[in-house]
Amino acid sequence: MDTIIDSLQQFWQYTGFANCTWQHLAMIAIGLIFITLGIVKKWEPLLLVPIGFGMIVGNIPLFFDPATGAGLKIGIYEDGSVLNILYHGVRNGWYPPLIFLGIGAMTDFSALISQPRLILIGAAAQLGIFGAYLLALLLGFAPNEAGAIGIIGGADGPTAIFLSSKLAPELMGAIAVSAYSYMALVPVIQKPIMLLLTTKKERLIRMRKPREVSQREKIVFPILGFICTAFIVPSGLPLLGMLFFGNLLKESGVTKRLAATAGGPLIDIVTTLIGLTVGASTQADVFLTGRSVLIFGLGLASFVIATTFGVGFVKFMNLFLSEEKKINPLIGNAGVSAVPDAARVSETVGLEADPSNHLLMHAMAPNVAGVIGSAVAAGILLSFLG
Amino acid sequence: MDTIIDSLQQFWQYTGFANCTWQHLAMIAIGLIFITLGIVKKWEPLLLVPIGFGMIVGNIPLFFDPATGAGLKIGIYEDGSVLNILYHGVRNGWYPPLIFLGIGAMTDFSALISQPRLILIGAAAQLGIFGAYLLALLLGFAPNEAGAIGIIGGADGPTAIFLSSKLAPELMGAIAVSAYSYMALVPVIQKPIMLLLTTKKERLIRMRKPREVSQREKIVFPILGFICTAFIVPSGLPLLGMLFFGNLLKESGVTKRLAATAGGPLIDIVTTLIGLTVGASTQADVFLTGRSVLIFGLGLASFVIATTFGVGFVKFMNLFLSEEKKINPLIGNAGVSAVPDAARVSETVGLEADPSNHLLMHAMAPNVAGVIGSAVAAGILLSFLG
Amino acid sequence: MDTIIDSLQQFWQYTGFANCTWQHLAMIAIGLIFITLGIVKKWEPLLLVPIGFGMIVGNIPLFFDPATGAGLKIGIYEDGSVLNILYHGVRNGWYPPLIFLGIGAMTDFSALISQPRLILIGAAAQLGIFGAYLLALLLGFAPNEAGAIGIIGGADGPTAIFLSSKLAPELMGAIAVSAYSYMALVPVIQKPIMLLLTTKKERLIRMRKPREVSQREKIVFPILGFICTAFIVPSGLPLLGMLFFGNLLKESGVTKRLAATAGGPLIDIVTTLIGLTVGASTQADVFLTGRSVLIFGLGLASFVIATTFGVGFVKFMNLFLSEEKKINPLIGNAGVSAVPDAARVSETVGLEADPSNHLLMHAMAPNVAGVIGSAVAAGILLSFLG
Amino acid sequence: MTTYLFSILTAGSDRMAQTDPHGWTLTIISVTVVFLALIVLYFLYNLSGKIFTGAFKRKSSTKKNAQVPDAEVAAAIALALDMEEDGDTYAAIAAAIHLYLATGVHDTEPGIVTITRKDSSPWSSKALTFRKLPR
Amino acid sequence: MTTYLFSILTAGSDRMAQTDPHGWTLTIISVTVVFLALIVLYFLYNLSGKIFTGAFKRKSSTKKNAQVPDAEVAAAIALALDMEEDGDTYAAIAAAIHLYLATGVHDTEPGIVTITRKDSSPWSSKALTFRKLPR
Amino acid sequence: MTTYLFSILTAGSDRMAQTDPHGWTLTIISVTVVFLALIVLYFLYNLSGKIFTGAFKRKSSTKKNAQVPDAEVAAAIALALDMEEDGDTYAAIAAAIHLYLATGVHDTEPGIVTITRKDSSPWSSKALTFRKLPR
Ligand code: NA
Ligand code: NA
Ligand code: NA
Repeated sequence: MDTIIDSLQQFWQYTGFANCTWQHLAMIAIGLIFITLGIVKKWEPLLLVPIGFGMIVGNIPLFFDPATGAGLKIGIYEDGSVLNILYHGVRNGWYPPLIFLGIGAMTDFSALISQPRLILIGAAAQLGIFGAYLLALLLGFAPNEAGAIGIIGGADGPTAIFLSSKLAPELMGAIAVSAYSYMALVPVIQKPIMLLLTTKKERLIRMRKPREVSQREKIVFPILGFICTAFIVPSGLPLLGMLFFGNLLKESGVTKRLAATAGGPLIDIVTTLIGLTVGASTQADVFLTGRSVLIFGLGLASFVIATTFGVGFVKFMNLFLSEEKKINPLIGNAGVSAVPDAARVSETVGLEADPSNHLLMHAMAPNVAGVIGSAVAAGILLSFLG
Repeated sequence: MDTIIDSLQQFWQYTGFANCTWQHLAMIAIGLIFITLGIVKKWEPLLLVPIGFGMIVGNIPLFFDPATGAGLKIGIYEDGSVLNILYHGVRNGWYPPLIFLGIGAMTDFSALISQPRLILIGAAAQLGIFGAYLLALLLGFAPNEAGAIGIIGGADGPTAIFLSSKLAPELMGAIAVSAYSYMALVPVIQKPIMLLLTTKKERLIRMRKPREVSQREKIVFPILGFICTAFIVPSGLPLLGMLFFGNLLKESGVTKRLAATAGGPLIDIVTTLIGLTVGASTQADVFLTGRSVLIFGLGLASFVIATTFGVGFVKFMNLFLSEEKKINPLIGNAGVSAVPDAARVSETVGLEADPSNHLLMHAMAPNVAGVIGSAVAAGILLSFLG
Repeated sequence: MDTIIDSLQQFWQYTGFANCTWQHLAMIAIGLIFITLGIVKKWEPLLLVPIGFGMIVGNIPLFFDPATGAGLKIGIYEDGSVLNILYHGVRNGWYPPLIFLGIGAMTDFSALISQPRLILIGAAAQLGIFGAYLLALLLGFAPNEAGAIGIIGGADGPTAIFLSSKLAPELMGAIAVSAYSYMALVPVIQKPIMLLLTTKKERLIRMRKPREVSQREKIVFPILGFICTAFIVPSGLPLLGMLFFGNLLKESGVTKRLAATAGGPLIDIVTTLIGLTVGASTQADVFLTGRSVLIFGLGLASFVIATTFGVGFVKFMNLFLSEEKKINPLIGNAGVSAVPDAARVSETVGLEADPSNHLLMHAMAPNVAGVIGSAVAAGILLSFLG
Repeated sequence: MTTYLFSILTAGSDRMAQTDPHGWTLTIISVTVVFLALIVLYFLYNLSGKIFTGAFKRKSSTKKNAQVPDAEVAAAIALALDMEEDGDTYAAIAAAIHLYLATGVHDTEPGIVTITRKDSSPWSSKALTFRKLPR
Repeated sequence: MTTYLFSILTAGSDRMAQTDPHGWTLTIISVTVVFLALIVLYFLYNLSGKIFTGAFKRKSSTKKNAQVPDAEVAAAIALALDMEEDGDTYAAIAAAIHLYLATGVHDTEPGIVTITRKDSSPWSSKALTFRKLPR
Repeated sequence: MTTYLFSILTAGSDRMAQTDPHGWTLTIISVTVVFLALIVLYFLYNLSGKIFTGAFKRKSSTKKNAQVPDAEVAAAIALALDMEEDGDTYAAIAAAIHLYLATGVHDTEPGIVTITRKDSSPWSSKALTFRKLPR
């Protein structure tokens, strides 16, 4: 009887209650907020819900005795645990390319093909990445860390995970969470900047309907696009190769079943596992640090810079364009990627100025160009800092 | 010419015919029986057919010369063979959590949410696990082996595979086969016990229709349920986390495509591979031993004990309940899990007593509680014996 | 400023332009041809498009300094790169069995079951494998290489990849590309041989409608078929086991969802990844050699020999058959496998001789027998040369 | 003392064999914990039930809860019992539960419960329709 | 002797290069075994055919086997030939075989053979319907 | 000189910290390259556009490009804006783009653009139909 009561007391030591700290509870609370935002606000729910639940999973307090090394071997950082095995795809960087395969297999690049000049907006918005890089160096981060933080400004979750897993794995949790948070917050962040930087008259600019795009062009696009970008930035190959490969599967017309699976079950499986494990990797002791706060601040800065340069670059282009070819600067924000939320912001803000002026389809061009642009930027950072 | 005939003779040595023993044939026969039961009787066919075919695959007699080590490197226990690679998910224990993810994504917990008191039946039925544990110790099994054997009484295939792969990998084949066999035999085993333990009057008890469950409750359920159970038994995290995560994906309403894939292609792939490789792991020399016979006996005992305690516990609860709140003890058997077969047994036996008294929906409550209960029990055993 | 210009120059060194050789461009051109043939000619598009794109991916020129070992670690042969990880399934040989699982889950063996005598044609056509083996030895290839090259004559992509990954990994790219090329070219290669070897009268032979096949026979077929072939050639187990397992899942009637996934998302995922990585493994320096040219020549020879023996064997069988049981030799070519293209060639050539004489369903029997036959042949070669 | 206890819990099989050879300690602790865990869930859902039921009682009182369409529920159950093939049971049982709990109340969901039977595709895409006729 | 032979079979490539430099031994054995394996299958299905055909002959003799709806079979074949795109050929050929073998006999299966063409989803969920009109 | 530069590029973080502590070199090069890469794409598609447009202009001039069915496009956009749930947005936006670019021209494709909304199955199998009525 004595043994039993004592054993129960001992069992208590193993429970989450006994090992719980305020940090655990804080992280669980953040996880709950993520889930709530995903469900109630419907902000990027395919990502916020798995990441939020993953945060809870990763912050269940586990017993660990540093003296004896005794403890349950189930944490995400313990070799051979289930979470650790599922986390391989994040740490070794092969989940993000598979997600890019699926994104390629779902994305329609027609908008970009029919209005190639809008591609450049997608280049300008990548300045957010390098602005954040410079700021991060100022704040004392090492160059590899600064590069990984900068990529938050790419507004592209898989790219952020891919690059940070290569450059600064220890910051990956904070970077991924920051990237997804701001992607979810795109409408909140971008709208005021867009209104601030544009005049009423600019917001009313009507863009011409672009030409049609033939199927042949759509097929040639991913092949040519891949060869060009990969020759220029070979280190972007894993992301760019998969993105364009997926798009070729979609557009070829003869491999539809492969595209359907890549953009269906395959991307679903990887999205579920990447979200869960990235969330679980944010264990309180790694995540709740002053540096995470800095990373969130830099992430916000990078989104602001990216949006500013995107909108500003359109205004700059307009200086050289004839009246009828002018571009509505409200599609400038879409250059950051965050497909398709940023393009929807363009449409919404545009509608407020003129309820019959649809900008969505135009905004999709810089939007998908931004995906290519940030994959290129990630490639460059990798070749410099990897 | 001489060379050729001699070579043919030698080739013969490599064939299955030359290396065949009665054990191989016995195991192949068992595999055929499994397939037949799955197809003809439709008992758990998603499991019995793959396991049965796996048994045949694993018991094709392969040439192996212990003196020289010469042999075909294709058996499931030979590093680097195809079967061995597919078997990783069993040995490292990550197939079962993925199955739990899919089960969570398919399971409707409303019955449990609307009648929480029925949860306790799912706790009582877990006594089958510990009864078998005590018996196994008596029969001379080591504690880790006894724990792995006991989990058969959890009536939950993935849990049994998960726990035995951690505690007693060498018994895993026999334990998994035993667990699935008795799960398939649930109607045969449970019905007589239920009739024996209940009076005619008890079998006629009509239970009140429970209240409705709102979508919000369904969303809150997996989150709260996970946090509570994981705090109490952190070692149950891999199974409980995935089960509740899958359920959240299903109920959140904004991640339906992830739930559809988790409960569709993903669980199908893992079910196919887990069945095939668990079956193939039952190679005659490992499987056909006296211990396997004991394990089958203990497995039967655990199911009997679990059913007895499930039904008995309802009768015990009824002692304290007012007339109109009494529970029909025919749903007690469902506490063992074996979702949803055990609940169907409740319904069928109930209908025999009163053809207008449907127990199925009530029985689903202890049934899914039993899944949680045995995952909790597995976690405890793992923390004690792992 | 100086620094920047110099750095840009240096960056140039990393680009594909700086490292490009004519071999890279040649391989990219071959990739483009593959994609074009897949899309325009619709020749095996599910394979040619991924392989073609993979060739481009694998031949983006990457910087590598042999002196310092500096370079981007993203090539398919660099440990830990994304492509390298996805390539594991090829190198360790587990993609092909998963493809066989899916093929089994999609293939209807009724034609074969109802006309068992046509199975033998599928045996005769495997002589293409061994003819090419003898020729390859003559040309100075080592026996393991000769075996891997011979399997091209099996006209079965996954089998070719499986065997060559085991016997001669360094030739795998050339062998796989050769196998798929000739499979795509089946109509071009086989038709003239068929016309040459048959008389007008033979081409008009009408075959009797075979008997119906019951579901029970279809269920028994994969089980019995597996046991027999695996006992005779245990080393064919990975391929034959998966093929027949998939077919059992399809025909059992109680595991349809597993079959649907195996023949749907699972085979799609593996097909996409095997195509991409096999294509990417054909890096110019490995692929563009005199040996590759020899391999392509031997591959062509093996297809010619296989077709010749297939058609010839039917004519030989006809010597012993009564008038009404005679077999149209135009189905002889189908014995090579290349399912279902070879059977379609039978139908097409048959229709040219008599527009009301449908041979397709008859040709499917040797066609699927050819799949079994070449898996058996691969097993034998593996046991001799592995 | 503590060391002794510690040894129990960090112990693998070997130590348990020494300290608890007959398994009763492990059994009693485990059963207690299993019950504890599920009792906590019980209180939790009981509580949440009380919170949520308020809202629901009001709602359902405005509708006639009397007309229980037992036929539909019975049909769904029959299907669930019958459908041993191919794992459709999950969907069938979910439908039965849904119909059972929701009878008499037009909830906000589509009002059509979909299960499949013959289709060979995965459950998710199956479609055998129990239509709730407009009443 | 045995050692010599043993060396052949456990040997990898190197030993084959010595003992069978021209490859004829391997070729003859292999061809024999391939034929052997498929001849065994031949006898097996021949036998099973004889067993099962009894049952079937009776069945099919009660129906009019004469009215072979060649048009349907031809249509299915045409589809199978045409459908080079996207791998639907498997389903089309299965349909052709099914119609061909089953013509004139209403089997127990649904009686509708389903293939898809345009749909981009995996084969399993495709749906182009060859309806067997009630005759 | 070359060695110095080489060190920049083969360098990992440490060397960059030394040679480019404030990050301006990396920034300027990177921005240049990003623009370069996308400008190349711009020229490429501009060129391909000029090649392909010839063919298309002829085609579209024969049709009345005036009747732009703005309503349909607006409906598709509305859907795309609304559909935050469950990721259907990709399909909705693709439909909007397709309708927008193709208006007034009956292209060779089926003429029916399909998106789904309520269905819980993956996007690929979803089916909410925007019918292009025959005009
Ligand atoms: Na971007
Ligand atoms: Na249980
Ligand atoms: Na073959």
